[in-house]
Amino acid sequence: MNRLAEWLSNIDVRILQAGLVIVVVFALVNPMGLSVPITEGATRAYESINSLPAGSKVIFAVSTNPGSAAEHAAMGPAILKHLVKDKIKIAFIPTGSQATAYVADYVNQAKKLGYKEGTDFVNLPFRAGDEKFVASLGTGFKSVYKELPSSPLWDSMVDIKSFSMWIDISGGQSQMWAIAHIGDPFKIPVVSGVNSNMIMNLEQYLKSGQLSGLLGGLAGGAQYEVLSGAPASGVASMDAQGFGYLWIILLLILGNIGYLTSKKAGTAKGGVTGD
Amino acid sequence: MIKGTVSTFGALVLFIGAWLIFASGTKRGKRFSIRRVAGIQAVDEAVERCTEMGRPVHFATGTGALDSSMIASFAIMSYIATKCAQMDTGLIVSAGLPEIYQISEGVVRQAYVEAGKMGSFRAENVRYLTSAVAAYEIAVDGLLHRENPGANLMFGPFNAEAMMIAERGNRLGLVQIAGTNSFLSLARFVATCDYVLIGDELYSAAAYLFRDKEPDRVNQVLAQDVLKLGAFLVILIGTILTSSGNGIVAKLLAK
Amino acid sequence: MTSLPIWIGAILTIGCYSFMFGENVLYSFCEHAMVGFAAAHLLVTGYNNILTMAWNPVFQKGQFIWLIPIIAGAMLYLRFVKPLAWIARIPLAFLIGAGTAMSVYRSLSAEFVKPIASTAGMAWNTPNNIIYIATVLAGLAYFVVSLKEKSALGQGFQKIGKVGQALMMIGFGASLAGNVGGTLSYLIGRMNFLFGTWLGIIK
Amino acid sequence: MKGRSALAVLVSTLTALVVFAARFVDVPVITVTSQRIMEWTVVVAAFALGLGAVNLARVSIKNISARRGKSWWLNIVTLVFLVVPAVTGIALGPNHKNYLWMYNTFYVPLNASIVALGVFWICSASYRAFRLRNLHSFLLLASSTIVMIGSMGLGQKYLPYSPKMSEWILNVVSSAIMRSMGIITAIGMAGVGLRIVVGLERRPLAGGDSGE
Repeated sequence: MNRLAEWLSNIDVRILQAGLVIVVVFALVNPMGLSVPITEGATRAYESINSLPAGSKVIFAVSTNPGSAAEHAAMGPAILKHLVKDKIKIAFIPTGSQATAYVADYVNQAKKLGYKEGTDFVNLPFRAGDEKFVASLGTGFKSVYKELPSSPLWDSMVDIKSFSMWIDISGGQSQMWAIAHIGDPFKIPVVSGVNSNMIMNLEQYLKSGQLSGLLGGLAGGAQYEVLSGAPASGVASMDAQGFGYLWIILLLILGNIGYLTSKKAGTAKGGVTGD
Repeated sequence: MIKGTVSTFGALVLFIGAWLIFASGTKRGKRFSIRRVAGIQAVDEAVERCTEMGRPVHFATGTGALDSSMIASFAIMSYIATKCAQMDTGLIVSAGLPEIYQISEGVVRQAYVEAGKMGSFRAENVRYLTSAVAAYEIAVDGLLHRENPGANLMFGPFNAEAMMIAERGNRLGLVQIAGTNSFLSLARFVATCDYVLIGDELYSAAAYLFRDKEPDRVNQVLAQDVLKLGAFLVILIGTILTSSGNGIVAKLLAK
Repeated sequence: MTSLPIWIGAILTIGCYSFMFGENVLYSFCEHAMVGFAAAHLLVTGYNNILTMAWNPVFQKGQFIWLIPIIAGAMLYLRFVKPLAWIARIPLAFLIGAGTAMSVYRSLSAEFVKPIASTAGMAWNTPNNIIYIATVLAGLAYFVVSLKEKSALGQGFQKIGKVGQALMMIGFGASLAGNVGGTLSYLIGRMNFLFGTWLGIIK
Repeated sequence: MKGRSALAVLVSTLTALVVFAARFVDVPVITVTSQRIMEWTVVVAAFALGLGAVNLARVSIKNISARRGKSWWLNIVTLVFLVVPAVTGIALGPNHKNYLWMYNTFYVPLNASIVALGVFWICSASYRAFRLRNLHSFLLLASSTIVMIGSMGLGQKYLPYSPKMSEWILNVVSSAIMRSMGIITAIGMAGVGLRIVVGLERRPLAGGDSGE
């Protein structure tokens, strides 16, 4: 028993890491089509966006960067498709300097879905300043975009109150800027799509109503795809993520079997104060 | 007043007011005290253990920006450096950003001077590694193996490197104490460290350690405590009133 | 048919993953290339901003007021000129002042008053509400450091705080799960690229 | 020297006061001034975006000319990947297809892959570092395991209650504790912010000198 425990706690970690890759790739190649558990945040995001009347205008703020792109790969397109289907007018705004490439992607997708620049959506350029920039959109929407040419849609966007929603796709900071400087003061609903490690911090704002929807990472995107009845890349990746979780849980158990048995034998290294 | 900002303004007035009252108290020579944060004891024990084993102490700052948590961490770094100087125990500091490195060097040097041990200060033991996460990890990993420290203390704005460094220190059986205000790193630290200073505790600990030298830090912590206790009371009273069908507190706060 | 960018992307991806076999030249190359490009991208977007927001209004439309931020911005670069480095602090102070005002306002309104108002509006009626309110109170109690340790009130707060600390661990656990999920999505993203876009194994 | 710091503090305090006041009172002079300040900060912040590039170029060139370190030639890599995209982007603009091609071909896979290395640390930490050493680590690991099981399809299929449990942790316990921590963090941020504005905290401003 002890030798087994010792063996279990001495596996070369690179084998375990390779195992994770194999498990994930296996699940990607052979999807099982398991169901996707839906969270309250995703349901509320879908319902808030679904209840927008046709023709209303929303801000689609993106601060995706290559690092977080995999987390936003499903939710962005899923929301965009839903907006186009419901004929909502969109103002794309990059709120992070690296997001311009991703906004360009969304613009191409919107065009493919039949949206026209200037009447159905506008593509606003990046502005530096982070929180200061978001705040200045609230106090003087057009003053930071003075050089933009006139178009029917752009002319109808007078100030921040022209919009019925702020949709924020980001790594985990800009939705707080949006809540504090746009959502709360101007009573504009904020729907936030974030990296999955941020949903726990933001759940409380969903509860207080400062957020009208919350999507967490790839899983959040998959949930939105299911809710809007258009399964795509997100749902296809969910089996792989599940298998990855399973692998990690397995490692947790393995590592702790070794630890607890060696602790019983009195060989484990202890800390100073362990509470 | 713009509608909806009255309560925020009230909070601000309460905060600044409390701060000013404490500050004027300090000016009149009054010394306020705060509770000793439990983590400080753990730090003491770690340094003592290193001294017994004759191994150095390792202090990592992480690769994050020079923010408020790093400023509090400098106070803790200074305390550890003083302790190490007094006990003739080596201290190695791994700094991430160039500016954090510069300040760290000054902080450690000052601590050695004040302890009267300038002779045993080694400038090369405060190291600028790099601010790129993966490269910082590699550098700390090599350092932990080469220098064989007895304790791994991690205070500051940690990013993704928290995971790897804490894991490596854990495997080497080091005493590990951490403090940061990043929720994500906190989760990783709690799972791998012996003691963790959670978020705001970092500031309280820093204020406690420097209560004599920089009493304005204590005043700040006290003023913050007024807001904390205020929040506690408002929630307690508010929920009791709401339970009895009186929603006045939530209504007032929406003003 | 896979194109050149996909091949480059695949080679760079594998280069980064080669880090798992220890530090090596390929990985270092990738890392240095990334650091360089990241800085270049910031420079490019910044330049574009200055051009459209300030430079063109001044030199095409004659709105000379925009010279002020241009001069202030240029002053930032004096930090590289030793004797004049202190001048760079002034525009920096301007940025920090505006930024801090924003963040203090956000902290006190959206992250302090609003959550308190939301909690105060709850009632001790359902089991979940009771747990919720008690958890918030216990969490707050943990961070109170000014009450006298010996007094009954101080001891009470410390005891409630201990419970709060334990409950925090549950919150951190949830955060950790989110962290695992996030990093798994990054892996999935890369594997989709390698085995889907590049090799065409994933449909 | 003292006067210089005082000037910086004066600038930051005045800026902060105007911007801050505009949030609370509806006085046209303040609102307009604050709006102007915000527009200007966007431009000044845009200038700041280039600081990193200039600093990186300086350090790289210095390292190359001094042949510093055994892998000094890697600085040439940094410099090439700094200069070529920078020149292209400045000449053509950040939305030009040639610049986006470079960005998507080189930067995206590099950044995404380096970030994706994180999962391997999680992997080795779960095996070697996340120990049930005390009540706290037990609570932490138990809650994270429940949330992980609850958010996967396998969990829903074989343990039908797991999504409910996970949702309960997220919506009740975790949400409440994060609310209290959020409140505490907000107080701390406000405290530090006020210190900076009134000049008690000089270090962030002193950072302006650390060009090297």
